[in-house]
Amino acid sequence: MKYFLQLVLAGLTKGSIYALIALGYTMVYGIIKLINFAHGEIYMIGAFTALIIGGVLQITTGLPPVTILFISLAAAIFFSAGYGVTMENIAYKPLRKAPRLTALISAIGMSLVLQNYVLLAQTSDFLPFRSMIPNFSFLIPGKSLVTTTQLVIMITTVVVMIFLTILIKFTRMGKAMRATSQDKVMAQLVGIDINKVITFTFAIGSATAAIGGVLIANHMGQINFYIGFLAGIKAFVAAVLGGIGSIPGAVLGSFVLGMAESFGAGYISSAYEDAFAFVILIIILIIKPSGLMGRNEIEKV
Amino acid sequence: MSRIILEIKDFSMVFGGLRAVDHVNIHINDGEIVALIGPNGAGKTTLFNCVTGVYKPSEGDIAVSNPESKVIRTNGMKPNNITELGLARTFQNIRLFSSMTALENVMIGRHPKLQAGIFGAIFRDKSTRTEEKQVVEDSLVILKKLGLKQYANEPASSLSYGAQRRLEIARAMATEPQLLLLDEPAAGMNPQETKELDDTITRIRDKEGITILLIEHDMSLVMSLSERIYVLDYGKLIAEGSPDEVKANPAVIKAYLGE
Amino acid sequence: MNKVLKEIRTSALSALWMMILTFPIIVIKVNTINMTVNWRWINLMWVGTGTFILSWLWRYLLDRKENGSGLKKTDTKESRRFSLHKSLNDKKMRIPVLSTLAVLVLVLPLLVNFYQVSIMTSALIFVILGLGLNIVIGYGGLLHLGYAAFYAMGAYSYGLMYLYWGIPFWVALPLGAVSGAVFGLLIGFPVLRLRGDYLAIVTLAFGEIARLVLENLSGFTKGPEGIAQIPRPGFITKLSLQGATIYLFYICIALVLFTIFVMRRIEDSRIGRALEAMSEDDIAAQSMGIDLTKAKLTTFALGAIWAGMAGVLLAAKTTYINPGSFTLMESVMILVAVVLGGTGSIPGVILGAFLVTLIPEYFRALSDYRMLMFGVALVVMSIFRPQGIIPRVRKHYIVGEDQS
Amino acid sequence: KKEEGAIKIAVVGPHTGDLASYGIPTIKAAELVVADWNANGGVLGRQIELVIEDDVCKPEVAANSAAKVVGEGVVAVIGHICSGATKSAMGIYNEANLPAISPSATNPALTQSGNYPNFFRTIAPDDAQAATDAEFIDKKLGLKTVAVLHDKQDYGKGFADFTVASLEGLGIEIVLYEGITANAVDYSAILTKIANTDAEGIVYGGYHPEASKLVQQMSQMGLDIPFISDDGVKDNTFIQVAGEYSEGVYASGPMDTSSNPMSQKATADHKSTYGEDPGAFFINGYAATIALLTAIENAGSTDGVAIMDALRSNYVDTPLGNISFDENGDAIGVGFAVYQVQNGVYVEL
Amino acid sequence: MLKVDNIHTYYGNIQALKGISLEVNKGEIICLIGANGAGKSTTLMSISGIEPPRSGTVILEGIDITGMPPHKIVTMGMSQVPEGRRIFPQLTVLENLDMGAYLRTDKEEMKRDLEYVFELFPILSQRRHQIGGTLSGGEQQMLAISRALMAKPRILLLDEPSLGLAPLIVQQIFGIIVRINKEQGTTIFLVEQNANMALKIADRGYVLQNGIIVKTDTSSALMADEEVKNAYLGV
Ligand SMILES: Nc1ncnc2c1ncn2[C@@H]1O[C@H](COP(=O)(O)OP(=O)(O)OP(=O)(O)O)[C@@H](O)[C@H]1O
Ligand SMILES: Nc1ncnc2c1ncn2[C@@H]1O[C@H](COP(=O)(O)OP(=O)(O)OP(=O)(O)O)[C@@H](O)[C@H]1O
Ligand SMILES: [Mg+2]
Ligand SMILES: [Mg+2]
Repeated sequence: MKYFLQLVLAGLTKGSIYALIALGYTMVYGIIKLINFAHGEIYMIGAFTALIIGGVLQITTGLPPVTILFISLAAAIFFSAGYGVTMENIAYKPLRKAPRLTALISAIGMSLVLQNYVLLAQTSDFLPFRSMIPNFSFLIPGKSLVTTTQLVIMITTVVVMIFLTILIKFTRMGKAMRATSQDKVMAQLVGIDINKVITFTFAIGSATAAIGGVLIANHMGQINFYIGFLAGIKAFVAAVLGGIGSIPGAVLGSFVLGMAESFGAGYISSAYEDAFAFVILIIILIIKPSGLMGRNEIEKV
Repeated sequence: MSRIILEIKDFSMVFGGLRAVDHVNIHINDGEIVALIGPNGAGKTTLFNCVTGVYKPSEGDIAVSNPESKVIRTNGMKPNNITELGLARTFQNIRLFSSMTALENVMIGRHPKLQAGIFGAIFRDKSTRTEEKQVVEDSLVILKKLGLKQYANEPASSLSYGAQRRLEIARAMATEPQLLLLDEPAAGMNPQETKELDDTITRIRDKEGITILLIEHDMSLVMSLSERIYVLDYGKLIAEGSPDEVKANPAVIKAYLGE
Repeated sequence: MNKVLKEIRTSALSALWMMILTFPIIVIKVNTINMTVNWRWINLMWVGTGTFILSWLWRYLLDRKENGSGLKKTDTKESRRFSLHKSLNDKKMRIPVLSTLAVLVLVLPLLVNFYQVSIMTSALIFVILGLGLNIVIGYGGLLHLGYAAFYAMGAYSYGLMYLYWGIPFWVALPLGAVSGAVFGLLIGFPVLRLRGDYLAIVTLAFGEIARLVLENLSGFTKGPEGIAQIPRPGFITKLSLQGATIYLFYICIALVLFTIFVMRRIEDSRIGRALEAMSEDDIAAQSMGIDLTKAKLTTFALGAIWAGMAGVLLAAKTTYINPGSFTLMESVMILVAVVLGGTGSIPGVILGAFLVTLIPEYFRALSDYRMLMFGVALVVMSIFRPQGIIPRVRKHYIVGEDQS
Repeated sequence: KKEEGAIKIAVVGPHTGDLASYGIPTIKAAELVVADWNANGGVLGRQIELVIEDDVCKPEVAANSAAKVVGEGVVAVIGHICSGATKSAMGIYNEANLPAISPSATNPALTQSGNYPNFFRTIAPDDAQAATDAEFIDKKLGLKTVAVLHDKQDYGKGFADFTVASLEGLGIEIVLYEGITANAVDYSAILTKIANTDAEGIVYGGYHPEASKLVQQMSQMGLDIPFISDDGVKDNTFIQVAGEYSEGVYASGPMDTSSNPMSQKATADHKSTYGEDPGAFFINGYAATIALLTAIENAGSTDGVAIMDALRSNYVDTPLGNISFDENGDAIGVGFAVYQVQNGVYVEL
Repeated sequence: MLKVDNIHTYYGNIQALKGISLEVNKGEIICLIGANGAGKSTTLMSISGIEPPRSGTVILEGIDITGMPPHKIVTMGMSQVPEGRRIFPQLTVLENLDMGAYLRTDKEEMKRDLEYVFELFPILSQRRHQIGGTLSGGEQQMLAISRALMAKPRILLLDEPSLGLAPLIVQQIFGIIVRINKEQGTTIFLVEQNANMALKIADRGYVLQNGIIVKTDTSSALMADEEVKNAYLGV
């Protein structure tokens, strides 16, 4: 039983990590239906920015770690959002009317560009990412079950999910986002500035990725220029599994993935860890072809 | 007594809590032109969708008879198998293969009438070659019948709305149906174009012997074309009869025609 | 004049923005171990000037593309670019053009060095892959992100059959195609109900599962260690490396020609039309009597056959295979070849495959900047040629003279 | 043959993509050595020029890279980095009669199968290393049961498999043997699983990024058993990345290089030239370059066969010690020792 | 109120409008008729900025709106029922209507307007929680019209509002158009295939042929015109 619970916790940790990336992914994905291959790179850039800014502050100032954490998190959010918006402007905006697959190729190109940009400007090596999250003393007794960082990640995931859900469901901008995602022309005809909406979506999605980048880097203790690729793929998988464009779906999809991997590793073999996740994915999608929380794509004929 | 081509018995279609079609009985005789009318949301298109297998009917029976008068129950059959029984349709919201040319659209319609498989395609034996030649010729003939020949090599999406509607008819005819189901063929046409359509449909029935069931809101077309009319309202059949009978039916006037 | 000033302002603003944006990553390099910070201010200048110039150029080109100014120019370019395509359709030109091409291809290995032959062979294998995936994506309209798994099927068919039974290349080639097709059908069945990106993700999953199985079943597949010393095809006797490479080049040429031949036939057949109808509107296609189940399975099986053959060729060319060659990135690159060249267009896909394999090779001179520039190339080509470099041209049927 | 101009030497390995961090340090090593030699008059009186090619660690690309450098007229190759890529490239080098010295390809078949006569390496094969580790586990640590993990990649799995064989030979029980996913974000599930066995230690075959995540999470989970790994982990980057968590980790690696003055010089040079600490296989790459240049000098010609003979018949001082190469191409004198991280440095035990 | 001056609009290399000029005065109902493919829908799209003309100008209440982004034009009080309805398919009927009122902030007024459109189309009220995409063709058309009304425009562009509607509803629709024109002073620019009905309620009309305006006159004059009769009225 304890073992089972431990695996559940391991699955939750992994799930929240995936969710933190998938949330931003599904925002962008929902609105322009673009398989944004470069989302993982935005996440990586967030982590790098935090590492750099945090490092500079640590070296040149004597600020306490928590202050540094918040400053570098803010910097990561700002810069990631900046990269996201700029990338949209350069590589996706001219392709709004082009076939979807063309935009996908542009995204793949962008992903290569960003990866190699960081590789060249920084380093190919793994860099240590010193944990900046202080240990909560009340957690120390349960240390073997959950660490502070894990707890912070899980809480952040839930908070971000709630925030995004409220944003989409109840705000004016959210309304505009839903309209834009369904019919861009009509959205304009009811007075929505779709450029602003898309830019905003990229900014929010990228900011979320940055939060993910910083927290996950804290958890893993190291980053390099390539961490975004797999993260991006996992986010894509989670987002689709949850149902394209659905915020709670992305989180649920991530947890399913995390759990599948955790239980697969725990009860069968970790060599096939990813394979379990994919098998579960296939089974779920065969049963529910539009994802866990996706609305059935009703087609009126 | 002519053969009954399509028989719908006690048929209902339910979406969630909504009974879009409610215990309806309809039959179509060979060689008739029958219209199905009714207010918006009455369930006309839904009925078409069930008959052609796009939706699975919730209750009741749908049966199609083939030229040898063998009756086949089609509930739950796949659309392509129903097409093979000789039913073809057009769509209310035009669904052409938009990047293919007009001619190619009609050639797709010939699909069930052709044999060539993958090996035929690759090795292109004699029979495949003749078949291919034949498809192009046959398709051109059909395009010509609907006055679309000059658009043969144009992508379907670049045709005007009216031409697209006619192309849908041409494509459906290419399957050599015994029964053609037309969903609002005159929508988006001006009165002049509607008149031409009237002639075209009459010709299809008279010359090709294709039975026709159509949904239409343009009463001038419905009244001049059809021999029998069914009226649906809120999923229920409220009237049935000749155009004159229906025109005079107070229930129909109240629910649908107005004035 | 005013316009120029405005342009300068926009460029300056872009430059400023990029300088802010790239600042942490371009300028600062921290070493948290030695606690040192390295400020590389000079880089900022490069970003600034670079952006200033490029953003100007970028806007100019985008403007030209949007507003079609210089329309005539692109028109003539277009016609030149398609001249090969056109002359092939012209009966009189066909024979001389084709024979010149043939001679060129035949003597090529004798003119260039070994490296060129080697990368050309790689490119040709990629052409076969691209054309195969084109059936799935271009004709069937199914986004397939696990194509590398089919490729792996072929490669491992040869590798394993050689390893365990010593089966030679020429036997493995058709068997590779068959195992590809079988695998295609296996994947095809479960995904019949899925559409769009849901299908894409499931194919991705299958691709990854296949790779994981190859990695983990090490008793049988040799796992990550891979299978080495797979023989190159011999011609009567065992050939020297040079000879074998050139021989393989010719085999690839022959197979590419065969692929093109089959593709053209499929494209222009009842089956090809059915696949395309399915990709354009599956409901309408079904209403036209097309069996979607059959069409989808055909798509997967047909697509997989070529990947299987390409896999055998790959194993023969590199003589060594391991699961690392069949990653998601490989599937993605094949997809890039298809879309970049022109989805559904045979000459386009061929060109796309050449570009995707040859650009990184010829960018080797840029050393570190190689993949960066490749990424840039992808973005730029997508934007300026959104329909692909050689978009598909539809067949024009002769309608007949009588206009009655 | 033209005997003028610079002597070209290829450096091939992954320089972009996910494995770039294993290839780039070797470029830097070669650059440093060559700069040194060129400043001192080069070799055979000619300058040395490096031809650097990326193979992304993929066999199919490696074959093309190999063809390319052969076409460029290089006289020898430093590389490749990954065993798989090396295997596909060696055929081409054999044909062209070029020696290749890899700083990192450890697959035993490369030297032991006899299929790659032109292959040399400045790193010991997996089986030798595995034997060292197994013996250490048995004799020094006295463990009875261990869990074995690997990263499912060529190197890591090879090491793990040979270790398992050696351990079983020594009568140690393997309570768990599993692959883990490289680059994964979290390893708590597998570590939980290990915690639930009675494993007294963990043997890991793979590289330092995963190792540092593993040890970090082990410590967080309170899983306090010895962690024994391979040369991919015996790397200063590991200590830097894993920080405090690296304390106490065992890893096998070539014998005492840190006290070797050449090694110290190489590291110092790297720091002053590139402003950072060297990465993986830097010392091996450095040694390979020195060995190669010395062999050319000794051979007195750039002929492949002569160079190979020279490699086999002479000992040379490198940061790895005084080494030569045996018939198969394995380095003689590159023995293995087991190290432990103590106070932030690897200490030979 | 609206002045279109010599606009040329292209789809890629195909020219759809070849120099169209027309004027709509405040409070008028103007009707544009023409055969399939004449360019009626394109004209509307050019006015609202979705397919901006390559040359020529569009002036709305004295302001040059040529090349202005569509959403800005909407802000100026223009609303449109586009061809093909363009219902937001995944939103419910209520959400679609709400979207129509995107730019409005007067909550109370909006509530009243919502009641108003539900009164006009009771079926929509019954279907208020149904997903837009599953409505029947005619229901969608009603929704599209209602959505445009929810914006409370000062000028309303309608592209074939009667398409796919039952005869009873068609009569109603034209009644509604007249009503909002009279009651709220909304200027109406109407594209119709049902030319008989359209001309009956319009003040003036334009006839479009192959991207060129070939005729313009008062409605009654157009209805009496032989050519118009033959080509468009089907008599
Ligand atoms: N997939 C569906 N889910 C839920 N409700 C549906 C669905 N399809 C149709 N309906 C509802 O069923 C009713 C009948 O729709 P149908 O399309 O058959 O009407 P119709 O008679 O063709 O109307 P129109 O003349 O306007 O086209 C409508 O009220 C519609 O909202
Ligand atoms: N998206 C498009 N791409 C290319 N050509 C188009 C496009 N939309 C319209 N056209 C062409 O522009 C011309 C005018 O079309 P438009 O839709 O404005 O006609 P319309 O008068 O509204 O006709 P209908 O009565 O059929 O709606 C037609 O020739 C049409 O083929
Ligand atoms: Mg209908
Ligand atoms: Mg129109």
